[in-house]
Amino acid sequence: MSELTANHFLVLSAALFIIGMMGVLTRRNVLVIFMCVELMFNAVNVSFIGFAWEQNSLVGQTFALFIIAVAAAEAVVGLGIIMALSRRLDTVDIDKVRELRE
Amino acid sequence: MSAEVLVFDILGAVAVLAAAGVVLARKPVHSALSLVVSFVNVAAIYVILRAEFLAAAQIIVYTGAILVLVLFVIMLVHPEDLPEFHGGRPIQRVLALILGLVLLGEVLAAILTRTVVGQPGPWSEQAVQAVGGNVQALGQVLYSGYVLPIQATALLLLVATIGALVLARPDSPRVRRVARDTATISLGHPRGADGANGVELPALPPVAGDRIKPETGERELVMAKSGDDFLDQPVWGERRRS
Amino acid sequence: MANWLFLIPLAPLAAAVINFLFGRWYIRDRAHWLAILGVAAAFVLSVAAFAQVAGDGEAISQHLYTWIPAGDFQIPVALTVDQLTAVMLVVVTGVGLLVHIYSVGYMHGDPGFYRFFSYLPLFVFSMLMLVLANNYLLLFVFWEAVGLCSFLLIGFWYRRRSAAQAAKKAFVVNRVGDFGFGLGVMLIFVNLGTLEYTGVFEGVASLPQGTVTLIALLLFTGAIGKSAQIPLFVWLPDAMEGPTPVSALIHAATMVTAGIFMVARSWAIFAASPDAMLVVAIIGAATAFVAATIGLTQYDIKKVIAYSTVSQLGYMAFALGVGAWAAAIFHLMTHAFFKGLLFLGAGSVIHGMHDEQDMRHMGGLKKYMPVTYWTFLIGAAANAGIVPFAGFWSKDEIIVGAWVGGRPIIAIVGLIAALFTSLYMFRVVFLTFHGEERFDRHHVKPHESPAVMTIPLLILSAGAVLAGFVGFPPENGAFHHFLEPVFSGHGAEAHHVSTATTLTFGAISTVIALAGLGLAYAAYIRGSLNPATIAARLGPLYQLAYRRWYFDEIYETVIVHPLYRLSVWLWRVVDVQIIDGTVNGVAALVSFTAQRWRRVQTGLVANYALAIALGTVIIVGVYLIVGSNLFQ
Amino acid sequence: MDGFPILSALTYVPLVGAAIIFFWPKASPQAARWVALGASLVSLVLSLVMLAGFDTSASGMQFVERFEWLPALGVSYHFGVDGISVLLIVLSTLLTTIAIVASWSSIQHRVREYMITMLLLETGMLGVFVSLDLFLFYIFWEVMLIPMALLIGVWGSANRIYAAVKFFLYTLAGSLLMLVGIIALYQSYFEQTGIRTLDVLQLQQGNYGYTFQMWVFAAFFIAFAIKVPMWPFHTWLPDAHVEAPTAGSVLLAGVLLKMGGYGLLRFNLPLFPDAARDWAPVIMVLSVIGIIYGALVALVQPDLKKLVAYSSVSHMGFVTLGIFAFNAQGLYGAMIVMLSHGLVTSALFLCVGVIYDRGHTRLISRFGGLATNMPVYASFLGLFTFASLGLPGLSGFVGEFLSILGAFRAERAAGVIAFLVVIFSAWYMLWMFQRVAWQRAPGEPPDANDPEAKLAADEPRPVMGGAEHGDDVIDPRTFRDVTWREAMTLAPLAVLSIWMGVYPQWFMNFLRTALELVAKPFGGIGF
Repeated sequence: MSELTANHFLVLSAALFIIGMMGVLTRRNVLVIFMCVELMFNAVNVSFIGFAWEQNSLVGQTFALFIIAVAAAEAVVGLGIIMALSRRLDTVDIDKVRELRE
Repeated sequence: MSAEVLVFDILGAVAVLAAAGVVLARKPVHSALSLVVSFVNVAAIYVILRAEFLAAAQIIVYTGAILVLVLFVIMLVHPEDLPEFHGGRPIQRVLALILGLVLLGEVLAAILTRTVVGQPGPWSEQAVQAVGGNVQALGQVLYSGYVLPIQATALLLLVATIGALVLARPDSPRVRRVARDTATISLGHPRGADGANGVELPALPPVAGDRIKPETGERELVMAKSGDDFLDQPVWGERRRS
Repeated sequence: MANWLFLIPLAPLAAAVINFLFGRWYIRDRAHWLAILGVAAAFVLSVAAFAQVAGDGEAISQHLYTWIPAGDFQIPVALTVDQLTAVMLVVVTGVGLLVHIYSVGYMHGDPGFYRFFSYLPLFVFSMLMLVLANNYLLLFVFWEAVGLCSFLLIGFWYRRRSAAQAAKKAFVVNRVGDFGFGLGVMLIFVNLGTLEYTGVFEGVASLPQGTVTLIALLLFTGAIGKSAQIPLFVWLPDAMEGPTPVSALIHAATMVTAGIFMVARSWAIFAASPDAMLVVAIIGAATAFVAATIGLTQYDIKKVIAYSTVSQLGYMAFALGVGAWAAAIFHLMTHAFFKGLLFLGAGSVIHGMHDEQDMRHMGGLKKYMPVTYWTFLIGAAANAGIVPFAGFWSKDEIIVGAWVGGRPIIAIVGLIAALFTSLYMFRVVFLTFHGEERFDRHHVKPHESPAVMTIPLLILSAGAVLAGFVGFPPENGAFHHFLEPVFSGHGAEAHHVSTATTLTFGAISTVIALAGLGLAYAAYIRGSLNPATIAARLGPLYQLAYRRWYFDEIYETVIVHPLYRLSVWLWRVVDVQIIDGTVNGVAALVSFTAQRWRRVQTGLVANYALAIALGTVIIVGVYLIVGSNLFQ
Repeated sequence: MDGFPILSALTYVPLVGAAIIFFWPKASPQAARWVALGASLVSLVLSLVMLAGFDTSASGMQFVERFEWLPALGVSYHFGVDGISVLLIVLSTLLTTIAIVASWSSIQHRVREYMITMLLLETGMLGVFVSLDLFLFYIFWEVMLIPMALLIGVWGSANRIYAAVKFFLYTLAGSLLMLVGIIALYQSYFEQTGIRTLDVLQLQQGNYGYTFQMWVFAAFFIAFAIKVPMWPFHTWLPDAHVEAPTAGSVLLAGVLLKMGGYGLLRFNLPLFPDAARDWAPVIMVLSVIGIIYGALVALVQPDLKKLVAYSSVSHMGFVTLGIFAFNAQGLYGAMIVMLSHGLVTSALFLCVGVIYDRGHTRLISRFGGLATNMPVYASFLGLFTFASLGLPGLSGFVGEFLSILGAFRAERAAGVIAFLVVIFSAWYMLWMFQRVAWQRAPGEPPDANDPEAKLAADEPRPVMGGAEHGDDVIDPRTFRDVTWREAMTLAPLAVLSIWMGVYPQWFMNFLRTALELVAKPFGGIGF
């Protein structure tokens, strides 16, 4: 482990991703879930950039750039949804939002 | 163990710890702040990976824009709407833990057994330096091979902006009153002060689908039983004997 | 070639179409002019065709166009007039013309006047095409077309439920016969590759015996339906619901004889199959006998004549069955005259009695309607086979034909039926025209019919008297010579009848006919025999005849009702419950399963997220097993 | 005329009409009607021009329009007609025009939408008949399904949602099987030749294995059998017909059912001759069952439309029976039955519509004696009744007889049993005619001088299943005779029906070359 290898980044990425996933699965506050999703995005970006670094390619970076752009769009819409949700249903508790059921 | 590895380990450890903080923090604000820490560390790691432009973008977009938005939203949402949300759902949590561990194991196995296929790309460190640096290199790649996706992304952002406007727009006054008579979002005067100046909003007649059950705070749902409900007048051929 | 042949059927068709399209608004009660004109034109042309055929001895024909060109199944619309057709043409148009004239009086004032004079020429057209056809399919087409006209005319007074039922019954029962006929036509085509008469008759010899018998029997099935033979005769008595001129033209003189015509036309096929001939003869004789017994017991004047028709058709059929082709056609012709006459006479009586048809409410009409009486008497005598009226010659010849054809039993049955024939005919005459007046004299004022009705009666009675002499001397008359070219060729067997046989049977027939006359006289004029007592003594036998041998009841219980029940079962159980039940069952199953499965959709986002995570774990696991080298 | 894309023109003119109505939101119902009528008339005229320009002696496709569409997938835009489709196209345009006229005043609700639906339906129907590329064919096949389901579901009578859903799902189930078949065919041809194509004519050149043929044949066949509809896939038909508005029934019976037979002739026989030969016994048995079964069930229907619907099941049995006889008579018979059924059954539905508009019931037992106050109507009804029961001289006979003759030639027993239907068809049609047009209105006393007056009372009529329809009492004696508009819808069908009965040669000339091609793999028996 004397040299920095792509495996380092991948392990980091995996750790971040899984932590984010655990957050999504366990938390009930929509806002926190949203932040965990951002965390998972970030983990994926780390992977992409790690691979790009390993392979001397810029495609991974390009991809990561697009992910950031999409994440921005997603953040805007997602937060809008959270706003609307809290206004309509008076809650941001994910377990109280069950309108999909019927 | 080179210095590079050491720096990486530190940055990575902080990032992971901060990420854990996001998940574990009791208050959303703490979660958000932990997220900032994590993002900044990841950005630093990008620099190690010779992705300077992305590091900058990471800082600007994530920590600068998205997290600020998140904080705004945290402020706008009523604190009663933000309970601690820990506890409950034990099965869900146990399952999540198991799944997480299994996935971690799987991914680690995948990482450790992976082999590299394909040829290395042209953008070695020297090549990047030759065109003037990471930003220039990325620009060349982006604007030669990915023009259409760039345009599409622009469009996506535009649509997202419009979408956010639509979502954040107040609903019709009736719905808004029913939903938020205790928690008006207003920067001008304190919450719940709508009715304080002695002006009672007129009670609106109940509308199907618009009533809130007092015990659960849920709305009645009205489903159309048949196609007839959608039609506004009797259909030809169904004139009954009057 | 004779390029004007198509005008024969076209004239009545044009009259029918014009009357039908414009009759209601423009022509109204002038409809008969056009119809009579059309049929008269057809008559004149028919006579011309007859003369030409009689002169040359050659058949004339005209090819109009190809009707169905389906590969090797090429069916032309082509007309042919040979001697047989020529006879039929003259009979159809002649009787048809008289009936048209008669109808002007009979149908006067009816709201459907124009309709009547549109259907009647349509019938004449169809019947002419039927006899003119040069192939079996065209024959079949107009075979059904006359059925249509029969349907429309039986149901002419459609507001009567009984008329409507009778019309439907006639059509459906005829369709049963057509079923066989159609199959016969198909079988001919499949075996011989052609349906034109000449080609078929030439090819018959090459077919195996079984096939020929099958074809002959199938064709005869059609004749059973159309010519009201046992077991399908039930429609004909009911058909009397139609106006009387219709009964005279369609259900006595022409349409019902189409079956006889068809069998005679196909004589080459029948002659090649002795088995089929035997069947024809037996069915014909049975029909002659059964219908005669029923005729003895009926009280409706038209019904009696209807059963008489059935009986006479039976005579014609067994004449065909014993190979007496010419005799059958001869009887067909004479029958057309005297039975047409009888029906028109009955119509005159009904007309004069204000729509009374029950003979129990008649009697003594002789003095009120003398012309009708005398003409009717001539018709009855001809039907009964009294010398020298037309019926005698033809019927006698049939019986002789059966005797010398080696079917003595059938000849004897024919003689017995002849006794009944004479008996029921004079029963009608005596009950209607003689004896006491049994009608309500305050309300019913019997009167003679107008001249437009009596003149056709007179003309027909002349025919009934004289028509027999074209076949004199028996077996060797002008009529036979005329038809000879048709019924000669391979398969035709000539019986040489000795003069002694002829005379003997003539004498026997005469005695029998007179015996029938005497019995009727004794029973209904002198009263020395009491019909009621005899009926009581015969008991079940009388009931059997009176109830028409229970044919209708048997059909009702054995065929109609079970079929209805089957249909209801097919609909209510098979269709709705089984087939549709399966379809709806599948739908219900899907819906049921979906109702269970939707419980999975808790609406909790966390659960969905968990499912997504699970999916991720599985996908990565699959990758590890399949895609990576972890296990390799 | 060379170069003018007449097939595309006649197919898309209704679409243009629909677009005009759609983008003209202020159009009054009357304007919508006129636009729809105009569009369908243009289409009708174009189809007649096409018919006039059709070369009956040439073999193969005519008026072909072909260019690459999605070359990567082998999809081309390929239109063309042969003798089989050319007559069905004219039938479709004619019946659509008639259907639009027939719904002129009986549809008062959502007229614009109704007319748009009708025109879309016409485009779909025409597209099915002109497409020679399976991709296009499938698109049009589905396009046509939706407007029809809407017609039933929006403008139908009481139980319309059920009927529409049933119609839609039933047909869709079949077409999905067909889609699977199309994909299998595409793949198989690609594996054989390395060419990706969905062109029907090209696919016919392929050489498919026996097992493959059997399966894919079945996939196509079920789709078409549902459409025909063949026993036992027929139960959607009575429901759909009963609930559909008159014009919907007309198009359903007149055109949509024909697509089943058309599909069999266009796809199943040329593509899978071996499978067709081996499936034929099964199909003939089902056809014969359907023929007899439909007739028997029609015998006891209390509802006019159901009666006609079941008679359709019976008649359409002749189509499959004739097709799978594989000889000239059978194939001609099948096509003529299709055309004749299109004319006659549509006309019968129009006839039912006429009295439904007046009495708002379809129960036979509510009518009676219509010949007295509606003589013109009764004449039409009688004509179509007889055409339907196969009276020679009218269109029904030629097809039925040829079809049965073909079956008889191929398999004696099938022909014999199928021919039994002449008895039953006469029975149920006349039974219907007698009780609707003849006799008396229910409850009307017999005429005074009628011999029947002597009977105590008119015998009670058998009313089967009447109660479930409510007991509205209507008086058929007050019905007015057909209006000019109604007569205009019926008269062309009557004329065509007589023409087809008297001079079928004219129609058969169009079919000759096309049917010879169809029969070629089967030895061309009878040509």
